[in-house]
Amino acid sequence: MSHISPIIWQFLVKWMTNFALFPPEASRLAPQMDALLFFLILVSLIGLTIVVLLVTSFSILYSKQRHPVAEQIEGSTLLEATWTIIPLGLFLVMFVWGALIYFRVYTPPANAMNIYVVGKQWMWKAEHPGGQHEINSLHVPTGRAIQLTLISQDVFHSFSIPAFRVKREAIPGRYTTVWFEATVPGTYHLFCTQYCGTNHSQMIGDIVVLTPEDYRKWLAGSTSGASLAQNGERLFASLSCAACHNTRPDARGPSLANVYGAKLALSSGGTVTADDAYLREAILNPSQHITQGYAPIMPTYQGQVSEEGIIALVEYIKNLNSDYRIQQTTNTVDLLPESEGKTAGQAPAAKVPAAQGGVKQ
Amino acid sequence: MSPVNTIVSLPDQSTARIPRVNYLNKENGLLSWLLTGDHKRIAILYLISITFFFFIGGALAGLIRLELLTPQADLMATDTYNKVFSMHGIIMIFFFLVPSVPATLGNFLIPLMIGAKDLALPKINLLSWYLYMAGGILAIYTMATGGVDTGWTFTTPLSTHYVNTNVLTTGLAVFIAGFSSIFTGLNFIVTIHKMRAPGMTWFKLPLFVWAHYAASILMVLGTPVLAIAIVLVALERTIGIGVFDPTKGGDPLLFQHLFWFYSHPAVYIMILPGMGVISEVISTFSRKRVFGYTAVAFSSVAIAVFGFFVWAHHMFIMGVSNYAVLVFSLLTMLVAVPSAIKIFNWTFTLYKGSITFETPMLYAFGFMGLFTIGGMTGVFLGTSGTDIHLTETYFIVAHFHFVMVGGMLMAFLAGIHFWWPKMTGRMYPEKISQLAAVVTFIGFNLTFFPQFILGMLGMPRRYASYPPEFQILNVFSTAGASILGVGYLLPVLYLVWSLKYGEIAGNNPWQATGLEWQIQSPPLTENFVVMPIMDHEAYDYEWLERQKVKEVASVG
Amino acid sequence: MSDSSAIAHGEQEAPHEEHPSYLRHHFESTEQQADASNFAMWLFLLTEVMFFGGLFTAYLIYRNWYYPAFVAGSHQLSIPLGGLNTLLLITSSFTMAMGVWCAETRRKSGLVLCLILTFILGLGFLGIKTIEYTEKFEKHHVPSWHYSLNSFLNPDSDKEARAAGDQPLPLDMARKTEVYFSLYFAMTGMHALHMIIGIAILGFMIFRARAGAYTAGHVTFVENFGLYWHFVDIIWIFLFPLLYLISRH
Amino acid sequence: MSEPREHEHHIVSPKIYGAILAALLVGTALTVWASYIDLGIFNPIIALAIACTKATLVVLFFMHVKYSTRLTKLAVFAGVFTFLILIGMTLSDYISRAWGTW
Repeated sequence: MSHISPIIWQFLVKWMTNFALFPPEASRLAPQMDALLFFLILVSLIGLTIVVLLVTSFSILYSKQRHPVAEQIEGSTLLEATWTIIPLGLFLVMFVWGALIYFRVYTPPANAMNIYVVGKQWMWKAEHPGGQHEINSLHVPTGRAIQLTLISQDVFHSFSIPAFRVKREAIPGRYTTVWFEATVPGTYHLFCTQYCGTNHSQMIGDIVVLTPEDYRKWLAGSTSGASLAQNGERLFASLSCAACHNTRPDARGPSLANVYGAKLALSSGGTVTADDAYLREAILNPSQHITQGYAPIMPTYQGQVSEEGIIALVEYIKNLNSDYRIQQTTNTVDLLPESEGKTAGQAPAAKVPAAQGGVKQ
Repeated sequence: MSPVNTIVSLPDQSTARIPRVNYLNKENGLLSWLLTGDHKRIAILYLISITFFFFIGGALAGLIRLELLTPQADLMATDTYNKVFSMHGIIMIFFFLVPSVPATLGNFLIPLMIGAKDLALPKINLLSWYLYMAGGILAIYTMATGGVDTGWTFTTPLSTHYVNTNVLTTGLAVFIAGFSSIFTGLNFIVTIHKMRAPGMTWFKLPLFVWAHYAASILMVLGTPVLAIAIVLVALERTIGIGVFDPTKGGDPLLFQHLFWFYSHPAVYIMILPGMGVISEVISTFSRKRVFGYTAVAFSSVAIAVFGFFVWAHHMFIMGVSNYAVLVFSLLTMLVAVPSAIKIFNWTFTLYKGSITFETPMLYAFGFMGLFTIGGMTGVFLGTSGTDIHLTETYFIVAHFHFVMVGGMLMAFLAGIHFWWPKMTGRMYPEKISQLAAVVTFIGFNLTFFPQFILGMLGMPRRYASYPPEFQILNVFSTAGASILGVGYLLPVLYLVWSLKYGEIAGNNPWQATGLEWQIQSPPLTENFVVMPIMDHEAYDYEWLERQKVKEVASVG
Repeated sequence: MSDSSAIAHGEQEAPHEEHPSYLRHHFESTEQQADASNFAMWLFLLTEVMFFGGLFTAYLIYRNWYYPAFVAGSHQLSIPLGGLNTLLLITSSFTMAMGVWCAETRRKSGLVLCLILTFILGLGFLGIKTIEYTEKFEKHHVPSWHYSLNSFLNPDSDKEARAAGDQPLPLDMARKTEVYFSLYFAMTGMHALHMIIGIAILGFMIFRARAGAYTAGHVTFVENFGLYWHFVDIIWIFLFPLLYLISRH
Repeated sequence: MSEPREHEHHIVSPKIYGAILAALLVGTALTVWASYIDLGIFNPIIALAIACTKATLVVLFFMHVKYSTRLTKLAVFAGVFTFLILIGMTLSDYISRAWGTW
């Protein structure tokens, strides 16, 4: 709808946001969601107006004073077909339009920067790939597709950022993902929207959207020394994973280099793409995920590694994939604190393809 | 003769008397009520108990609104607030909305409308009231002894492992109330199939009966799935079986599948009987046959059938597969169509009618407006894309209150006023009740419309405290709630008053065509002295005119 | 005031002959009454179908997810006991059907005999179920009740698992047997609960049948109870292969 | 009053009951026997097919549905139908979850 008149659109949204009737639009997706929302509101208003107008005018025209004797009418197939088919058509338009947006929100672009979020009663813990931890807040740069990989440690939570129009349930025992690309720097609400017990209403936080320069500064200022993958590497060593998962020819387990994103043939038949969810499952329930050609000897690590530990392991294994590492590096190089000097000049140029990558207007 | 702006025709008040023998005074004493098999007396028992639970739930709603007056959790602690909204939901849904119209008006009217002496299974009917009371008392008891803070949805694993409140007893209360609802529905289906008077074919049934038939199907087939889900939650909580427990390999989403398999059709259980009431009221006060009777009748059945196919739209963001989201979103769009058909058919029933504006009609107009808004906002949530932004916020809260309170409660009040003369033999006072209808409408909109905006802004539901910028809309909402409270208290007062001082209504104060209006008010215990024969269509006002002419002729 | 005969063309009921004592006032004929209560019973059975439907859904999902655990769990059950129970229940269904026939043809002693047989067969079923449950309890196969994975991690140490030739399950899969036994106890437990209720009603019916209550032409109660009993039988007909007979080769 | 009854109350003869009992017993034996043979994917299918046949026999004869009104048959059908919706639509989610995101 925004193509009809950008000026009116801007005016409408700004005005409504200003009067606290509408949340600010701070992500690339928000205007697309709002276009559908305004379409729905428009259809509703028209529908409501038709009903109210008809009821009012009939009430006046055919009140008992004016129209003492009713005329019996059986019905009208034509009319009834009209108000069956028109709403049906409109609903189908909404369905298709809504489904398109739904896909967009839950299909992260391949080059998105991944941040892990763990929900627990009653806080959000965010793990940046660079090893930065945050509780109840999330710092993100503008102009960059950010993918969140969510999991809950206990009950259902829901990670909601109204200003970005995104929301995703954090489920116990399973990764879910959502992505966004922030456009306007500022501080926005983060809510847990799924009722999760006593302090549900305190499970809130701030989404801090920074310009790439500020984000770089923030990253540099809050680093914990080791990146997430490095933590994972340490854990990988302390759990002796490398005893089996190595590159020796007599290795008892498959090598994990380049395993992320690969299509694996399973010993139970069938193939599977090794994504985050698969890696997590393979650590916790290995016997259901045996790669073809290997014996089912891997023990389960359920109860031995925390969700954060698993995240570190998953990130480590992902970083063993050279494609992934290269892609993430090129993708985020201008954001890395140490690269400030050399990429400051070319950052805007590098940003454009990344920004255009995910979303087609 | 009669005033031009009303259809009410009452007998001469100086000579009129309540019939000497009727179901109310046939037998006396508390025991004659508690052991009755008479569907009309059971309906009255239900009416009293449902009103009681409505005001308990309403008081809890008042507490919620008061707490939300300020952004901080200052009136009560957050866990108290959680218990209050959980009990509000549980009581309102399982002990008010589900049984409201079916168990009171349906119980009273279905046998009368189809020309039967009673429901097919009077003892089961009484049993269902006792089950309802047992469940209700248990729910009140759990509330008094600490309450429950899972929300009415009992979401696992919160309800099984992470709260230490009275989940078991509340679950048991809901379980018992569920069986009460199953027995009511079962009784209606059997009655409508087997007890119709001669000549009462399916397409001569009042639409009220059709709507109850559709709702009963949902009660019978949906409720047991809720029962087994609750049993599994209870087993998981007590002995720790692992069906929903993610740490043991269970899937917590499975609980939601089972829960919503009932709880989505349950909203149709709640709204369909209300739609039945609206059909009767609109037809009577516009003196016209319902526009497209067949379409309205079949749309009820269509809603009931499609109602079983859409439950996962409550779970779009919860991690169901994206393919399932597509399917369920599409089916949700289909189930929205019959509701749209109904709204337009009612609207066109007014066309070329002869409309008067007594209280039931005002409530019916209120229903049409509010239900249209409630239904359209439902489409916002059935559209998978916008659901992401709007679900689990106050938009949801506003949406289902528009449907349930704006729709069902309006319909319930319309029905209570409409059939009050039949139930008691006396009229309610017209002016004050019209005022109550208007007050309710205004209060309702003031309460719940701001919540749509709150939801758009992203305010999550079930929050005891909230960011301060949402306060102004919450203040509006709380202010509206106080007006709404007055709107609901008024009917109780004047309806009780009318039991003694109301005008004598006579058989057919509204000049309506249903069989229930052709007998005395209040009816005899056995309803019909002679077996009625249905020899005219439903809503045949010309037949009614001919009847009057005949009566005059025979008297003259 | 006019009385309730306001419908001018109501037809005066034919002065009816003596009603049978069991015809309730609001029915026009015994046939209508029998029809109505029979239909009501069927509707009640529909709710029972949906009640068990939730359990079957859960079963199907987890069986697909954790097939090896379901196989190993199933091997812990005894086919002879389960098969015997199936025989008992099917036979009791037959005696119940014969009971209904006796009631329809007004054979009082035959009806009492059939009901007593059904009663005994039902008790036998529950007795065997108790033996099975006790065994599970002793082997710590009751979920959460000091649940033991021993039979699945070391099948050689376990009589049933050895007999079935089970391979040791990996730990993560062995843990999923708890899901199997959760469903086993939930499903057979709900079924047994229905049996207990049925047997209680049977006991009551035997007394009434001896007093001749069901052989005077009014057989609805026996018929409806028969429907209930057959339904419980049908549930078991599905439970037996689903729980006992997973991959026995 | 009600739908005209299609049949007078039909009394099933004990002979039929006996035959059904025999069929059910044979079915039980068959299902146990079949479970000991390795048929791969067909094992559960055969087990369920036998169970469904047995259940159908019980419904048709022990429960007299074969001789009942259309209404009773419709009720049985409605129960099975809703049961299949519950299972089918729930499984549709679980099956398609394994297909991955898109």
